[in-house]
Amino acid sequence: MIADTGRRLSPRAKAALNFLARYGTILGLAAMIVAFALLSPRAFPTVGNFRNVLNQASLAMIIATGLTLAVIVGELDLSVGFAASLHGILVTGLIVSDGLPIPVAIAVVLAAGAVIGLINGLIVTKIRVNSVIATLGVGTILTGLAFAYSAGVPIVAGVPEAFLQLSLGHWLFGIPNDIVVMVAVAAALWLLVERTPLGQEIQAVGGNPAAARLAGIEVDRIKLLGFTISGVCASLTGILLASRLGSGTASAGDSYLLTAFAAVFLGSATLRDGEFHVLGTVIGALIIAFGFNGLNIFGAPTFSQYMLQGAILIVAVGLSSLGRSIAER
Amino acid sequence: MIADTGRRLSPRAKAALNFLARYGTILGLAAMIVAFALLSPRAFPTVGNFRNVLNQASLAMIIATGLTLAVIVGELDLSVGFAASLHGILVTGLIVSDGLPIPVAIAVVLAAGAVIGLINGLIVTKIRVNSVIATLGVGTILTGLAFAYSAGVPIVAGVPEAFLQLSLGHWLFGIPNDIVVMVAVAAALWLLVERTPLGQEIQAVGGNPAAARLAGIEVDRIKLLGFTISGVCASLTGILLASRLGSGTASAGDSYLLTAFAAVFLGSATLRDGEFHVLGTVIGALIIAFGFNGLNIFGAPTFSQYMLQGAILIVAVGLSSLGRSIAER
Amino acid sequence: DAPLLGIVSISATEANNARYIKGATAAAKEDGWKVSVIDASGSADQANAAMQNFAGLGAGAIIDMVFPWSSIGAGLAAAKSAGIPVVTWGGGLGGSIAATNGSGAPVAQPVIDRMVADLGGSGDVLALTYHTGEVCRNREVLLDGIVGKSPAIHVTRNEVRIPGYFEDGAQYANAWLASHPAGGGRLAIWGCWDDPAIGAIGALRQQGRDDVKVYGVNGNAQAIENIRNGHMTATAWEDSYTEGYRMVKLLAAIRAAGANWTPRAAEVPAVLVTQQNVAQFIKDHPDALGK
Amino acid sequence: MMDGAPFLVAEDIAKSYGGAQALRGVTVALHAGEVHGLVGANGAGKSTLIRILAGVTGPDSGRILLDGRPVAIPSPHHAADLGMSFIHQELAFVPGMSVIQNIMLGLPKKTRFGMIDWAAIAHEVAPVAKRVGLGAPLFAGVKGLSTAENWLISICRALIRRARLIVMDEPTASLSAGEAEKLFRIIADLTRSGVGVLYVSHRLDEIKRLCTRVTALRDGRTVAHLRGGQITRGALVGAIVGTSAEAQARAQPAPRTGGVVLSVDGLARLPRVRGVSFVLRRGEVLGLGGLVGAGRSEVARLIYGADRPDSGTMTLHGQPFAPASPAAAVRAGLGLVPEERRTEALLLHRSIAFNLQLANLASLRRGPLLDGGRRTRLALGVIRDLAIKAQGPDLPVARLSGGNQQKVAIGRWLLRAPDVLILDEPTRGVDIGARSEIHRHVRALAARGMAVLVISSEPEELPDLCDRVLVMAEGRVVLELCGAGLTRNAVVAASYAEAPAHGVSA
Ligand SMILES: Nc1ncnc2c1ncn2[C@@H]1O[C@H](COP(=O)(O)OP(=O)(O)OP(=O)(O)O)[C@@H](O)[C@H]1O
Ligand SMILES: Nc1ncnc2c1ncn2[C@@H]1O[C@H](COP(=O)(O)OP(=O)(O)OP(=O)(O)O)[C@@H](O)[C@H]1O
Ligand SMILES: [Mg+2]
Ligand SMILES: [Mg+2]
Repeated sequence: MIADTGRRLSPRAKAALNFLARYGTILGLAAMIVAFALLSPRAFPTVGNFRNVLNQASLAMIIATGLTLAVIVGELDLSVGFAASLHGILVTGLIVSDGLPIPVAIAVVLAAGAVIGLINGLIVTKIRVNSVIATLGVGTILTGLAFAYSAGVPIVAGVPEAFLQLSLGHWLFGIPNDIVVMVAVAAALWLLVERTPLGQEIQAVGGNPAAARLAGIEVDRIKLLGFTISGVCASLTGILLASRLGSGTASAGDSYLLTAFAAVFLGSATLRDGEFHVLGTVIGALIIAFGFNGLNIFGAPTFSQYMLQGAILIVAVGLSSLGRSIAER
Repeated sequence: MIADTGRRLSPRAKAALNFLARYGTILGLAAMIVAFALLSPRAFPTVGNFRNVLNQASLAMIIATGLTLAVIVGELDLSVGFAASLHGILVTGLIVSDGLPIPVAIAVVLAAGAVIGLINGLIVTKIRVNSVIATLGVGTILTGLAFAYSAGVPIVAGVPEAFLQLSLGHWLFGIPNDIVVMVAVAAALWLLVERTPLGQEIQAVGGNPAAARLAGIEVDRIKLLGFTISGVCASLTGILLASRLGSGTASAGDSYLLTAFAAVFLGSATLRDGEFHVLGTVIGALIIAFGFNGLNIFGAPTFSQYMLQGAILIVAVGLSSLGRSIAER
Repeated sequence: DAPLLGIVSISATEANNARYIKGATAAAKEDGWKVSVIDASGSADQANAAMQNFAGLGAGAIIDMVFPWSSIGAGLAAAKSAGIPVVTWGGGLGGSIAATNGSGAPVAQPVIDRMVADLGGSGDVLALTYHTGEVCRNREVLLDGIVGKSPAIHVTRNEVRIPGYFEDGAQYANAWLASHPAGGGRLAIWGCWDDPAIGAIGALRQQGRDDVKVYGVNGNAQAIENIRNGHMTATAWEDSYTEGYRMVKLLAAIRAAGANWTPRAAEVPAVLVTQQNVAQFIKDHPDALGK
Repeated sequence: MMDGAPFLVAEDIAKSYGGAQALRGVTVALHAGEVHGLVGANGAGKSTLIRILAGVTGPDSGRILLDGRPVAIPSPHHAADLGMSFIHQELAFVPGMSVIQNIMLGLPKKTRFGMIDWAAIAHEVAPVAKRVGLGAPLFAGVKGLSTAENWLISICRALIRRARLIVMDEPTASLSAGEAEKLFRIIADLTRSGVGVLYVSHRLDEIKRLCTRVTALRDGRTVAHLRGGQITRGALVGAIVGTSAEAQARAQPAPRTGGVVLSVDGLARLPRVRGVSFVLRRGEVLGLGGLVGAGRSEVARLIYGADRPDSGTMTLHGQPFAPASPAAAVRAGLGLVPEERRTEALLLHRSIAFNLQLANLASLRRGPLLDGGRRTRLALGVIRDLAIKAQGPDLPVARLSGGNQQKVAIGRWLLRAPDVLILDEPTRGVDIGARSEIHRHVRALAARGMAVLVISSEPEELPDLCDRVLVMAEGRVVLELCGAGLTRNAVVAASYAEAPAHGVSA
């Protein structure tokens, strides 16, 4: 029997593993893109297709980066999908039925998003309801409001072309607007979290709320901020979705919830060990979008698309986490 | 100006608040039942209706109590809904297409549930993938498997009456079987967690995995156990669902995911402060089921049903948590 | 006391469901029913629970919307033992269902014919399908039958989810378009109902592609609007308002006949709406735009 | 008995974490029935060695011999099977569980029909709890227990396991004199019955008093084996720091001419704090002494706005002061180094620089952004000033040794330099060198006008550091000591005094 439990990894192996731990998820994304490019050399690796993927990913990414803020401050926000649905209806309703000018309608709806986020936050910080229940409850109420506002009937007739151009147009160097908005939102949130003093407080609150509080940080206010940003991003997604669909439709945005969560949690394995951060979420959303697009272009049958999508999620994170756990063993 | 911040609660007020903190959620359930009984005095408070509610709650409760085990060991299991869908298809398929005897088919599917739970657990403990991603990935793969097995087409023809009687029958004193199974599962899991030595390890692993490990508890094994139990309960729900629907239908069980989570998190505010436990989950599932039933029977318009359901979630937890936070201030 | 009409909808927010409910409610008002609508949000289990609740309430009749009869076993059993007739819209005729309409497969025929004609016998089709729904499955069988006669038409199939059909429609279209660039041959996208096709239209417009014809079925308000705007080629307008209305009107006869009732389908013919006739169509059916 | 063959030998153990070489070749031999001291500066590698023995981490090289045979310890579970029991430096609790559940964590439990028989277990645990002085009810939750009580739970757990070897990593760091005394008696009983004890402490008089052998570590190497009469304070200090000179801790009392900064009048929060009054002056270091559970940490939290008082008033700079939150207190010019560094002060997975900046964000602002360069410079300054043993400011705090983590918790407030600084057990787990360094910093801050309130359970610390000491018992101030009357013994004696009906007002 050997008692020497030392199994020392060579420094080079260790460095490689650490690299894998840090960049595994990104490597996974890169490997996936290369694989799809080889499998569908004509259709996949084109500028047009990449622009499409980004365009398609942009709404999910906006809602997911917003959700990231809620998650960084240590809470879950399950209301984002339902909120996006409601806001899509609301913005078309305000434009079509109430005749508000488009910018005013958008401003009103963004404000409504902030208010809903704030309400989530107040229920969590003041009444101290667990955020899962609070945001699920608020989300259910929002679904009810969407029904009440539209009686379940999509708002279609009379949506002005200018509103559709919000999502369909490209006002900046021919880049689709959705992509521009997405980049702007992600960059702003990244700057906020990583590069401002307020961002340090945001990070501290999620990491150890008790310690943050004793360090003089107003934990509840920071949490409110996180929820509010999440709410505003959900409403922005709802507005763009309505513009994309050309209508306000109840439950159109509901399915963003799971996608956004997948992106956020994928992102937490990227670059850092299990911490949520904006850049990670962006990469997570890209993995999901490229995975979906590539599998589709390759033309796999629906059932194997599901299986491969599931596998992509696990492998993308697994690369990082396996590297990390071997390196640290 | 007076700087005296003294606000002393009388001992009686404090006792009342502590009572509210502990029993607020249950009080909420009771108040809700009373309210519905007053609103629909003829239809709601009848033995038949209560049996009906319990019957309806039973499947959600089985999946939710199973999920509770995964959550107690500190992990999330997002695969339960998708697993239930797959298992429902699988069990009907095995009976109808492969002609297996009903008990054998059920045993096979329960074993498959255990294996899926184990796979979830192994991905989380060995590859160290975050449980949200791991179980979402596995869940997506299961959806693909369900499609692959059934091409998405419900398996209907030839489902034997004996299989339908599994869920529709009542073999014990006229109590519907689903209720009997649900009570048995909940009681067994409650005993396991609260009353056995193994249960102490389960609680410890979730409460503080580092401490549990230092105390010599095999954390990974306990986590595997939690996932496995969650998997078995999901497959049991899938079987009963197929029997209830009279068919194996893709995605029929998907929506249990949110319901089960709502029940589990509602439960964590019940009796204890933010800890997950089996009894709490049972009460959480009852709140959801009575809410749905009472609103149905009262016949409120659809939109207000959503709003009230959302409000019920928040108020049920809010009673406890507000009581607690005032008492502890 | 007015008898209770229980309506269980797979998704009361889906446009066609909403129109059917409107029609049913209008007829119910005339005939003195009290209406209660439950949104099962896609969950068969909740649909069964809702039907059980209606049975417990002693409802006069239950309408099941879209859930196939094969997935409401427990609900049907409860209704049967309480002696309550259950009719479905799009759920098919089977089990103890008393009547059905909106079965919808035949509705799709003119659209598919039109698509095959537009393709001129060759080209690529993206079919957005939903196998779990009986209606969609039957429409797909119809599609296969018609397209099968033109071997030069190649069909790519993708399954959409409920909910999530807009997003799925858009994403599948997006990827399919990448491997079907403009100028390569005639292209068409077919939704087994309008919503996935409308999702696909979003993708088309974002890519600035106007070489792809888009076909839906059901003729919901958004589809009509898209046809009017030139983004959709054709749909079959299923007059779900009238379907709902007539189904409720039929309930009196079902109740009167009791055990002697013979289950039957009571379909309402559909109207093919194309860019050519859309203006006239809107004149004839102003309510089709959801106003 | 002590001169037989050692039953456990750790031979030439090496361990590195990333670039940091925590152990470079350490050899320790333990005999049955002896108390073996393990000493060394913060970061010397003591806890790392213990974690290896406990199977928490594996060594890179070297071997462990039990009864002369090499053994592998791949997990804590195995360590328990080999008859070893541990009280780790960092507390390990399950917060949602009761006291008895925590004591029995991981231990085999009596059952009836497969169900746990708590009554029988309590029967067994109660005497042990009594012996270590654990007063909390066994079936109450551990939430709200003081740090000391948590330690006593750890000690109970180690004792109940009935091991051949009990390893204690700084067990008295959070205990006051009374509890420590009880522990020493227990250790004596244990050794008499043949149990070996490996004992880590920075308190050299404890080492002198308890240990029959001592191994000293420096920078991951064994630098000395001492036994019996060789164990003197001078020899220990020499082995630990490499020179025999011990830094003089006691500073000259600063002239106390400052005006009152903070005054506290009748502050109460039942049942722990029952009416506390005192004044804190500019430039003075005021100590708060007493037994575990005397309510000192609670007083600190009340002043700091972390808890709300039932009654009482405060003034700060002569103005009424009633902070609604710690943030309000910080804005008003207060700072607090809490008692529990890991749960209350640090973000363990974040870097040293991140942790240090948290109370100082305003000073790092450049335009709307954070000045990252300045942040790094400030962090490097603190690392140098407090001699934090770390590879750089970007290292996660979790990778520091216990004492070095404590320095980070203090460093945050040294950077901010508030008007009033409250230090709750500031040198817990800090080695003798760094301890005097921290004391020097505190005195320097006071000399520049800061008012400092220090809570300490270590009997020597308050006389060393403070100008004036208030002793608390049962939620009241029972005595004020200053000048010549301020001695270790006076503090200890007063701690045990009967609490008078009304506190001494300062
Ligand atoms: N998980 C880890 N990762 C990286 N470095 C570590 C880790 N744990 C400990 N170290 C490093 O190993 C060295 C020894 O640490 P250890 O905790 O053994 O010191 P110690 O002697 O117990 O000190 P103290 O008296 O402060 O508790 C330190 O330099 C520390 O930074
Ligand atoms: N939040 C709380 N809730 C309930 N009880 C508490 C809480 N905080 C502290 N206590 C109790 O108050 C008592 C006094 O604790 P405190 O920490 O103020 O005393 P102390 O004199 O600082 O002693 P120690 O040296 O143990 O910290 C503790 O024994 C503990 O049981
Ligand atoms: Mg240590
Ligand atoms: Mg204290």
